[in-house]
Amino acid sequence: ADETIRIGFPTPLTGPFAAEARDQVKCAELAVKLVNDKGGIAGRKVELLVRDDKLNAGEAATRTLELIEKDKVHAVVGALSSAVQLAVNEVTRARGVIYVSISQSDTINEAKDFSKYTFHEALNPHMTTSAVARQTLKKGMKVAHLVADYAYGHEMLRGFKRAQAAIGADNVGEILHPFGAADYSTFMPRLMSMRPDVLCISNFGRDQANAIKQAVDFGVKQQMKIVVPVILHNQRLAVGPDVFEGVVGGANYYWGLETQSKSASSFNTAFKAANGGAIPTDYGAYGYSGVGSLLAAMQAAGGTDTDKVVDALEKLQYDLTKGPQHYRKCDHQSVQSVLVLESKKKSAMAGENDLFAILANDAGSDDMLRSCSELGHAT
Amino acid sequence: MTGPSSGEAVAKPASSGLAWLLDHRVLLSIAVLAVLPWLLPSKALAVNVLIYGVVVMGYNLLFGYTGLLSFGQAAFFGSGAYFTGIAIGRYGVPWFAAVPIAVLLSTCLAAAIGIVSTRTRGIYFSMVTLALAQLVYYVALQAASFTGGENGLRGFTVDRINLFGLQVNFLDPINKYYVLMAFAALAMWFQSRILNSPFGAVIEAVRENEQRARACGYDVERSKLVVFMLSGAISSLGGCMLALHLSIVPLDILHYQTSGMIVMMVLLGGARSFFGPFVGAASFLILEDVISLWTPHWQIFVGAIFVLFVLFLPKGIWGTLLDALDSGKARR
Amino acid sequence: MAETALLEIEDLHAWYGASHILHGIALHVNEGEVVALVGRNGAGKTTTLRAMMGLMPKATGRVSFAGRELLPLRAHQRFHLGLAYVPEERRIVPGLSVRENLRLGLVAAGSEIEERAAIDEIAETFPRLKERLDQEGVTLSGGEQQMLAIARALIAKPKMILLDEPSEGIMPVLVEEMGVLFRRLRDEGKTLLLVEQNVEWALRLADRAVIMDQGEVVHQSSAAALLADKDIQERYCAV
Amino acid sequence: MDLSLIIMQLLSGIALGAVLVITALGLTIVFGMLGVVNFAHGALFMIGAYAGLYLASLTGSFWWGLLLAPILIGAFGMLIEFVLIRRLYGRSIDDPLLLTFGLSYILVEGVRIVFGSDGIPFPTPPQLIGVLDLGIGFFPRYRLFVIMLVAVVLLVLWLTLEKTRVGLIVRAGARDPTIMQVLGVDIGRVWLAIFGLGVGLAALGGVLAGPMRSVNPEMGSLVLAEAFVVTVIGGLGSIVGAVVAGLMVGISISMVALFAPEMATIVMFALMAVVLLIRPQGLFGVRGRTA
Amino acid sequence: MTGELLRAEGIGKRFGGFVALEGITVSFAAGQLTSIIGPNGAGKSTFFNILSGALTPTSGKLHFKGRELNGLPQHRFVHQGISRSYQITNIFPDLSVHENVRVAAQALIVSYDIWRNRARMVELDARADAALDAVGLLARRSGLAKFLSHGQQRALEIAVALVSEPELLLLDEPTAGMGPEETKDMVALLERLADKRTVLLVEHKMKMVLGLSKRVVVLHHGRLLADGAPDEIRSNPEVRRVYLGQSEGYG
Ligand SMILES: Nc1ncnc2c1ncn2[C@@H]1O[C@H](COP(=O)(O)OP(=O)(O)OP(=O)(O)O)[C@@H](O)[C@H]1O
Ligand SMILES: Nc1ncnc2c1ncn2[C@@H]1O[C@H](COP(=O)(O)OP(=O)(O)OP(=O)(O)O)[C@@H](O)[C@H]1O
Ligand SMILES: [Mg+2]
Ligand SMILES: [Mg+2]
Repeated sequence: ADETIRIGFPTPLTGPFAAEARDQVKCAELAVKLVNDKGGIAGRKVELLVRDDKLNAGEAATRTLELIEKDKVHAVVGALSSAVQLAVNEVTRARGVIYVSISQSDTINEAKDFSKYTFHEALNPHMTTSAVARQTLKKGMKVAHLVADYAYGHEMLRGFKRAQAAIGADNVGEILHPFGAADYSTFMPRLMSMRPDVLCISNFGRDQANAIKQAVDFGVKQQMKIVVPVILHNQRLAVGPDVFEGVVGGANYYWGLETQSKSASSFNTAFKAANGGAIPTDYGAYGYSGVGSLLAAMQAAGGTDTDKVVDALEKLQYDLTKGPQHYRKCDHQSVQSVLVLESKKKSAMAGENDLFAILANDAGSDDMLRSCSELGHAT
Repeated sequence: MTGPSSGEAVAKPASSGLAWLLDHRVLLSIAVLAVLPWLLPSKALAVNVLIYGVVVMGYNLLFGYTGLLSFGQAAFFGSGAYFTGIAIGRYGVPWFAAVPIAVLLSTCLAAAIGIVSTRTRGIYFSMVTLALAQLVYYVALQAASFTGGENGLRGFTVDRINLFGLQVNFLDPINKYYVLMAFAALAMWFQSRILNSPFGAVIEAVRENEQRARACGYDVERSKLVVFMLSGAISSLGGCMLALHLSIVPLDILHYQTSGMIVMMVLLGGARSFFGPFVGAASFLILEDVISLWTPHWQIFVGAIFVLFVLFLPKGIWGTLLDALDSGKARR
Repeated sequence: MAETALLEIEDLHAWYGASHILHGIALHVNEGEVVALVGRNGAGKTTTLRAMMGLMPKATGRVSFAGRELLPLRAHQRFHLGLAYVPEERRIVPGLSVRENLRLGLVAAGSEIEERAAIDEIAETFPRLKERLDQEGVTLSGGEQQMLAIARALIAKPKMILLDEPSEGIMPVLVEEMGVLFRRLRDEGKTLLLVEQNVEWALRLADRAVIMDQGEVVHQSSAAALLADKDIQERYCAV
Repeated sequence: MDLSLIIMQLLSGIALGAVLVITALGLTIVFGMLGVVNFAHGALFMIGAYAGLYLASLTGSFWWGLLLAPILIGAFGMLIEFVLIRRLYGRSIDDPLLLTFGLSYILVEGVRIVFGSDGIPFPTPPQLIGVLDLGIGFFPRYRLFVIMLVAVVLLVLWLTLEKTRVGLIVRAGARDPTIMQVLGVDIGRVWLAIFGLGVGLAALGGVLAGPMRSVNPEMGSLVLAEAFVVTVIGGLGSIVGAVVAGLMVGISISMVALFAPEMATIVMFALMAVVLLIRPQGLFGVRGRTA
Repeated sequence: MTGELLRAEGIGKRFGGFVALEGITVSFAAGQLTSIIGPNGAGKSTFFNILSGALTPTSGKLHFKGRELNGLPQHRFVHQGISRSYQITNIFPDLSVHENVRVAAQALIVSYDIWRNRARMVELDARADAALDAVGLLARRSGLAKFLSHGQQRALEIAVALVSEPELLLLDEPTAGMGPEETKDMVALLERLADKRTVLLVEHKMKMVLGLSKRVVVLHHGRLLADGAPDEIRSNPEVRRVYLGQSEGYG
């Protein structure tokens, strides 16, 4: 049939991550456009159906239901938050629809939530924390943690502690803060009194910006280094270079990679061409690689037959933004490199987009991940 | 909200067309709901109208009919959903048993929150319900091993149900709609019963003048608590429906913004009118659906419509419509 | 009339929403006069006073006071012309003490009146209030609240006072004293419009009387004449 | 756990409380005096922060932003009162609440349209950057400044409301506008002034909070919930109550953060529940005046 | 004289430091109309508030039909057979006049029943209309209560108290705000009522009080000043001094 291929794309167009979501949409559309420009898949055009999930799991589930029941999409890609991704997964799993998740999460790889139809393109906490820890921690260093008290934070903390133990750094304390707190000042005196060498702040979005900002206000940076599992492009913009200066964290993508990677450079070029010279961001790149890998698999499967596409995704080797990637068979996690970035000093910035220095780009390998059996999968 | 509700409470002898409509409000409402999925752009939307309609209807009992402006109804909507999900997913309870269990437990929760909050009056009541509901939210966030925390509750998908020996595919949107509609019908019948009952008169008296109601011989505190529980029970049924529908329970369901949305819906439809909650839920959801497809700034329109309603149509869409039908006739 | 009319109402209509309550009231009150306005419950007496004070949602016609047209003015502007009002529901402000409620009578009068002295003076007139200056106003007994409402209206020394059933809930001795007070006020040159259900007392006090029924003025004459009228006596005074 | 840590913790609690007090104050004044529960208070707080930021960058000085933003946003508040809220007096107390609830949506989304949905950095004024060595530990200069400024604002406010005729008019006007008109007060102007003051205080809170947090469209929604809790604990309409409760909440959050940091948000609500169980009208609230 | 219905023993009530009532010991026989008079602020309404359970006395005991009432919540008082009207109008403003009375009538029968149909409880309609008829408001039964004039609302207030057919009816200035004609009707109503039940009446209209009551109790400064037949009271010099004045009361 020459019916168009429809891909559902739920993303939080409204709410605090609207900027990230818009980047994701642009990148996803770019991936679709590149395929359509080359004649589509088996002669069929591809169409992206973007829906606002409002960063709300219930809303996302409803939108996904609509995409499946009314719009009859062939696959779903997207979701930015962990909760939304799990909600979408629940809907697609029950209905046997392919879903490529691009949200950071450990949970979706675990056997309990696993579905044959679900693929996880994004990094997971385990990967990022181990890469960041390897760059920043040394044997005998004292490490303190400020952690958002919910699944994401707990996963990051678990990752850090594991890496820390392997390296031989000492844990001097951890403080769990309420998810979504606006004020972190009350944690600072205690953190300072722990006298660590490194402070790991494991939280996300606004929490990251506020926590770092207030830590800096209290003079934390004079005493210790601040490390985050994922350093966020937009939060760095939100609080400015002075606050972030010297903060180290992991990332899936940074446009500056173009000097080291051919695929990054061609992705940047295509993106700039389509978006008036703007650069793609970390979360934007997920939109590109998520949709891109799915379309590549559909290409290979020669259409949208679900089982064939799943099969193709499992076999797929792709390199879209930063080097070779593939989906691991047991849990469908994308094996990929992790970037470790350091936020630049204002005076060292070459331009307004020159935010980070790349400290490392560790090539992806299975041993960066928790093992299949550890995740509860039969091996 | 303010002003007299015309012709909504006790139906007078069926002398006019309107009175006839009011006498048969449950049947008529069900008839409208039965054709709803064929009128709305998607089945998922229609199911949401059912769900939110029931939640808002329960809330209307509290806010519209008793005049208690709670900002914590999300707690019962959420608890209904969570208890259903936990019963099915964790304890393997069959779905038809999970629903009454969830409603019962939610009613207990309503009793607990009600005991504290109905002691307060006016704006305090709004604030206390808001705060206690937030407390429920944080408890659900913290008790991640039970509730899934921020990730929401998962793992209780109901895909086939057994209806009197008939195996029905519950993933099919039409089947799902009509099964859930049966719940909505039940809730409507129950609400109508309450309103038509002697206790319905007590509710009105308490709303109008607590002190006088007390002097007439009513236990005002107890009555408010009972309304609070009944309202929580009905709203929690909406939560059960949501859990069955989505197969997940998002944590946001407990957030005070959900309560805010419930308040908006009742206002939009018309507080203190029987079918208003469904009209409110439908118009709110359709509006959001349509506008959010068209612009990411849908909130500005929702906000504006809300403001305009408070200013110019305080009785909501349905309430105003009923008034228009009733105009010229003697008020009850 | 020899004297000049301080207040003159012509063809006053007033509405509550769609219900038309006053149907063309015409009456006048001369300077330094006490006029009693009487009539059955629901006749429209309160509505007339409210229209004069600018408290009706809709009112048309002509109401002039001391040569100024009142209807276009807002309620607070009417106060500044020297018009005071004692509402039938008394309207003691909750949360404020008796003293503060009295001070309210002065807040808009500007600084011309010295607060403390004025309160002392009024407290002499109403000794019952003097004892209770620091109690919350709304916890006063019914009669005490009535006195407070009257005192609050008098404290800023208005030209004319509109009183809506001032004797309601007041004990007999005090009703007598109130009569004395009103007469004294009149002697001091104040003008009083007195709405009363205690008709006999009101007529003894008043110079003239106006009877209203169903939103219209049905009778006007001197109070003495009315008091002497057997028929009127029969209908309005006996209990 | 040594004493100096506890003192530092106390100080952070007071600084936290100071911002709470200033925002809660606006809320409580508007409620106490107009009977309006302003759900847009959080949004106006946020707009205050944006206005402060914008004016600071326009004039090149934080201080102008601090001075002008509350005035400007206060004036905007008057406009809101005049155009929207005023029509609702005399209707049920729920109506203004619901209206401002809708309004907050418009304001937040409006800011998103104008300034985007990302956060924007709000630099600390250069004079107040860095920490002050208190002997027992370091404390950010800016937070110390906030504590002092709030203390001054409170004093001025309290003197005007409790000790002047204006204060009496304002307190009475809230409860019975009709009688105030009859007593010659142009109640409309009183309403304008009060609402403007309340909104101005929200904006002041926003500007003050700006350099401590990043500025973003959602920053008000959290503050709103906190401000509500503070007002309810203190007793709606009570200024003293708002101050005491604000500090109480700030310090409890801070102290809880020392022992069970993840409970910091819940403690606020728990505190409220306890207070209301003992005194349903709040610490300084007057019984029976709640609606 | 039939048996004793209500006995108050040493009732006292303080508000903060202020003593509103002190040592009130008085008993009321069944089937009689007794008036309670006294200066403004004497404590009459406070006494009514205590008798109707709205306030709890600081000291003293209440016995009603031999049962002690202390500690009962206010709403139970009605079920014991005590009902009252308020001095300052206290009705359900947004309910119809008829429903105001009907809901009061219902209180004695049922509160929490959600299974019955209230529209079918026609006996309530009949009782409500009878009470409205008694106070002359039947013609306005279907309008909203808040649209009544002040005097009409006063009449409704009484109908609401009346409809629960209490053994003891407490009327706090029932005719305040009523016109002379309405007052006449009210007096007639009270006369009829007094035949059937026990009525305590607070009034300042002396002609009415003296004409209606079998017995008059006088309060002054929170204490019992006098208690006796109308004629005794009228000629009591102390009562004349503090309360009646020269005119012997208008009205
Ligand atoms: N808020 C209102 N809405 C509608 N109608 C009203 C309202 N207030 C009063 N009325 C009606 O207006 C008419 C006149 O009322 P008004 O209060 O002026 O009477 P009044 O002469 O003062 O009576 P009273 O002696 O009982 O105080 C009455 O029939 C009353 O029912
Ligand atoms: N809550 C309260 N706090 C302080 N004092 C109060 C309170 N309630 C009543 N009082 C005082 O108690 C006294 C008795 O009041 P009450 O209302 O019983 O008088 P009353 O005899 O009914 O007078 P009236 O004939 O004027 O209605 C009054 O002086 C009043 O001010
Ligand atoms: Mg009147
Ligand atoms: Mg009294």
